[in-house]
Amino acid sequence: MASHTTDLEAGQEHAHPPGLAHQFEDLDQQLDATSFGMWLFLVNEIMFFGGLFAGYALYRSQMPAGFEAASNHLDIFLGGFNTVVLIGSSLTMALGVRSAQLGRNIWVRNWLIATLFLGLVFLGVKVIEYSAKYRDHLIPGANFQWPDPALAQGAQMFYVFYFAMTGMHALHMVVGAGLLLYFIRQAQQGRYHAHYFGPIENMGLYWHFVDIVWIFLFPLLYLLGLAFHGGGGH
Amino acid sequence: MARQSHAPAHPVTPVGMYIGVFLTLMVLTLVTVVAAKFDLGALNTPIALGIAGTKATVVVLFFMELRHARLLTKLAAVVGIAWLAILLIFLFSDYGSRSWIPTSPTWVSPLFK
Amino acid sequence: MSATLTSPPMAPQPPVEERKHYLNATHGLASWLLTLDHKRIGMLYLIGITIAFILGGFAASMVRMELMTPQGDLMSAENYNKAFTTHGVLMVFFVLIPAIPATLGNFLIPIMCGAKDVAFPRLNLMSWYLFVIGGLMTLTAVVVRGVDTGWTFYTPYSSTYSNGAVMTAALGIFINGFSSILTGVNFIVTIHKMRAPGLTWFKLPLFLWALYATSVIQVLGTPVVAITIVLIGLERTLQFGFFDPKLGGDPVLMQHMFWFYSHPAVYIMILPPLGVISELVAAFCRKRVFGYHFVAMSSVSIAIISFVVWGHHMFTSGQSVYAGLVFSVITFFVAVPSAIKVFNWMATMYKASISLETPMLYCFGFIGLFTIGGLTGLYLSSIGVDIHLHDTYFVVAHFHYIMVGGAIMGLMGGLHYWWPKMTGRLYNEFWSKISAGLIFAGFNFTFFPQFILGWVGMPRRYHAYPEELQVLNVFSTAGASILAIGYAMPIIYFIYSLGKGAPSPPNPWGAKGLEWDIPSPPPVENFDEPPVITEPYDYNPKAVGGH
Amino acid sequence: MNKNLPLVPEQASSIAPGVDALFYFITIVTVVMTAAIFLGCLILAIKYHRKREDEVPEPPKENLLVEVAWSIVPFFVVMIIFGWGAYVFFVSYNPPPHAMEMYVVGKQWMWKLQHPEGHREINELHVPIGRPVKLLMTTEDVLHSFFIPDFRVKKDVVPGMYTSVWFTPTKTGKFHLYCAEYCGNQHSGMIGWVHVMEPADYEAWLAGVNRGETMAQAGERLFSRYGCASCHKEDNSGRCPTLKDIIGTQVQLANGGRALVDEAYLRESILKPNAKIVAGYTTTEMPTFQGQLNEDQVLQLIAFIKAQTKQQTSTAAPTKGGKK
Repeated sequence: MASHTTDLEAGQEHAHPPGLAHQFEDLDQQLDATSFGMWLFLVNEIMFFGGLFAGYALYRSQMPAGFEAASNHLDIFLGGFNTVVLIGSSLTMALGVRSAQLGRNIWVRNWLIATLFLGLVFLGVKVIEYSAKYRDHLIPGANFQWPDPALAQGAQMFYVFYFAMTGMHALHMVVGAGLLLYFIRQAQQGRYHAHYFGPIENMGLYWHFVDIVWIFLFPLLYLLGLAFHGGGGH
Repeated sequence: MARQSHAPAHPVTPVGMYIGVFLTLMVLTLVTVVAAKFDLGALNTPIALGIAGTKATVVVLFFMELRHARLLTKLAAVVGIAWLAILLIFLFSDYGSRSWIPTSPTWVSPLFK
Repeated sequence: MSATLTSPPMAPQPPVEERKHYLNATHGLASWLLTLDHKRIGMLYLIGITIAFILGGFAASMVRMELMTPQGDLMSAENYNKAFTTHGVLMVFFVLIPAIPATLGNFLIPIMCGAKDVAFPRLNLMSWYLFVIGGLMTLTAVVVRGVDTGWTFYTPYSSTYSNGAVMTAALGIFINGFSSILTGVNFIVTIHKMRAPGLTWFKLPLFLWALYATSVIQVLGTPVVAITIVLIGLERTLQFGFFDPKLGGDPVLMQHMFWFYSHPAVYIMILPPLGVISELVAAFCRKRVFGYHFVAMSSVSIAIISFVVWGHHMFTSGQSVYAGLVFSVITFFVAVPSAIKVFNWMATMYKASISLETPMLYCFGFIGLFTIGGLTGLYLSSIGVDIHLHDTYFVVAHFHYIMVGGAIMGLMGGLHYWWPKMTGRLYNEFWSKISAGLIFAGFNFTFFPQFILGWVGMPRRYHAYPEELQVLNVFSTAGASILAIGYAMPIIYFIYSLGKGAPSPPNPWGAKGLEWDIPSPPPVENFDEPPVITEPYDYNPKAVGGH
Repeated sequence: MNKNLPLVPEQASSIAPGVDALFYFITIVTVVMTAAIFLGCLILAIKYHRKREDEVPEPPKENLLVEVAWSIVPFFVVMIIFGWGAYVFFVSYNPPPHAMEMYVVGKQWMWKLQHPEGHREINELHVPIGRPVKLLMTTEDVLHSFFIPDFRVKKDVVPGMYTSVWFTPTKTGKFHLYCAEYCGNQHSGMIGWVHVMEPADYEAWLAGVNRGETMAQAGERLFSRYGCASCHKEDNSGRCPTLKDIIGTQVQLANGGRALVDEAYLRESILKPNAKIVAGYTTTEMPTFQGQLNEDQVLQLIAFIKAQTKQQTSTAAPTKGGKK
């Protein structure tokens, strides 16, 4: 209580440590609040992707054969490669946050650049995959083609979700890449220190969340029909 | 005190642990691909989701440092998953029971004659 | 602290013209449009919401005028459909949902927490801009080309068949949704992390409990409708068949996803006014709310239950029989926390010192209309009766009793209560009482006949209707004109009070709460001196030992 | 009832009195509670009106017993309403056996109705008094909702799906038929009349209008036009399962599950042949008819298949009765 009073009396003239916003009493409270806010935002994101997962689960339960057949047309190597890339980027991101906690701005910058690079590799692979789908007439809609008419509807629905889910995921990656650019610049300017690293930590939370979404997308989209690969259907 | 000031001032995680986490995730990725190649019938999807859930938990606990977070933050994470479960459970409670045709009650009120 | 208690509450206080407060600290349009002060942002929201309310009200009056005659003669069916869609979209997404949280909530949460501002002031301003951008997009859509889907955007009509500007309107609602989500995040963090030392959870005003519960719904529910809007957009633009059976989808899934948000959204609208009413009851009874803990917990339990009742909007949709039963029974559970609130308010009035100033009139109006709205909900949650009443005017009447009779009455009550605090000016007591009476009478006149219309079977969203239903419709339209006058009056006397109103003392009502301990209007960072934390609604400080 | 100011809907079907009984019960609860709260507020506001400006009442003491009481009492009241509502719903859910089957296709903005004998109507439905009528409904475009207020029946009509309502008219006369789910521009024009007639009048009406071919005959024509019979042979010797005597039976599926053969199953099997495959058969043999048949035609095929079951069994085909 006493320290609180002192802070208020000091008011605007209180010597603010660098990075402290006026509405907070101290950096600890700020870190605590921003981190909790980020987690709440991620809870919102869970529900955002959750709507897609619910739709996917429903249609897959109704058209399992079409989903499996369509899934087998995805390139597991590229999907797996991207999984490794993205988890790798989570590692570099975590190391970046660690550097921020230690106040090593140069290393923050370096790790974030590595993260950005891996993120761009991921998006590049996505472009390759999307263009292959376009070439193979697997974009849902009027031009969608599937050899087996009996499975065409399920296969088309699979690709509807493939594009919606990976597209929404890729959009989050693009936003994340933009944020990374900003934070790379901030780190370059030496903004962070051992008591002020909240923004980098929150960037990390966002990036890891996007990684987690992919961790679920990979088996749900790429692996689901693998066991029946080449088995001639059923 | 409402404002228990000090934020989770957890120790900085050693690099080795992060690398260990990364390797664990790589192994789990490999396991999930291999497991998917075997036709285990109805078990394929639960196994795939179980491994994905494990990976996600590892990421949340270690990369996102939830293990050092406040109880409140942990609660927020759990609530997020619980609400997704509500959506799924109630959604499937409809589709799963569509084919259940109710029996008529044995006693019919004279009002319905 | 004790000074305000011993001095007569209405005693005029010499205005100190020179005092710096949040309104005169800086000047110019830019100082408002770039402000990070939660109080100014609250006022900005108030302006935006009032404009949306006037436009939505105008659309409603078009609808009511068309329905004066059975034939669709005033306007074409197409324009009628656009009018009721405009009314629904503006009122639901741009008035009711942000109405209390974004205005009164923004203004009061930090003050009631004893904080200088919300946790994330920049995010707060961004939320307002998202609200404005979303609002302008939606407004453009409904004005320029029109949208004729109804506010529910049911597929496949919205995704495949409608010729209206569905995409623009939906994108506007999507953007506004993020305003709502970010506001929710901001408020939750503020209430958790920004409370002054000593201000524990059970010392919080009940208004904060209600807003906390509301914010939780905003964060957990809104993203689902956001993704639903994205999917409708993909279906409409790229023929991605999520919901249209012609493209392989399932329209009932869309209804599930829509109502997963939109039913809890009803509680986003009604929980904050329930909180306001708790404040009003305490202030005008000069008494701590009876059963404080139960009222607080009822807000939280309503928020949780609200997520598992959405299927009661789908009893006739082809949903499974047993799912319908489950949704029906859980819906009835909501009656319990709602009843707890009403009974506790009335118990508070027992042996109280009730002063019938304008906010208290709204408070009584709210209790009455909320009671009717809540009890008519029993018909609609009962699966056997709802089959007949679903999608009729009975439903329209029911939700207007909750949304207008509840949410807007609560907003009006709150505005009349906190207006002197927000602006530092007193409004005209006489006209405000007249207008409160007109709103109450006009409201019942408008919407009570609609219960009967629905019971005899008039479906909603009808441009023309059978002739025998005309008398009741004329009643309803006549009532709407009284309602319109009732709503026009506060806009006039509030604006008048800004210039000509008498300066308000810090505590014109003799109420208790942190906001009444500081000057009116509040200083920029709310508290010139550290706030003194007491028990909530501490009208008898000696009884708890004082300070 | 006053023709210009109707305050209650007519009770023109067998379930209407039962639904109304619950409606009036809830109305009593509502009126009693509303009156109590209004009066209570009024009395409190007068009795405890502030007498002196400095009056400060005693703070309330929380009372757990009171709180529990006014939580539990409303809870029991609403549970009675729930139970009663569920009862009303269950009693009125299953159509009686031997209900006349009619077919409804919604379309922007009209109701197309067809009698099994082949009579087609638009926005009009003629039915005899006292006989249960079951409607099998779908739509060609958007959602609609089939609503006859005086019968207390309503059901959404959903594209890609069959829904049904049934009613037994108990009064002769003209009754409103509405579309209750918003369906676009002329939503309020998607209305019509249900004419309930004395049985003799109904027979006369049937005889007086051109009936055309029956639903089943039309279905049979489609059946041969699309060559269905070359695989679906009556004696089950074809490459596909026989369609004789299958309505109401449970079939073993290739994926191990079981399915009840009803209208929805037949529709799915015509439009999405591989969705549920009968054990012992393979998937791709049958082409999909999605996009080739309109909803009317699918209904005609189903009527034909249903007729093949009825021929064989002298007792009427089991409708959706009894939970299996």
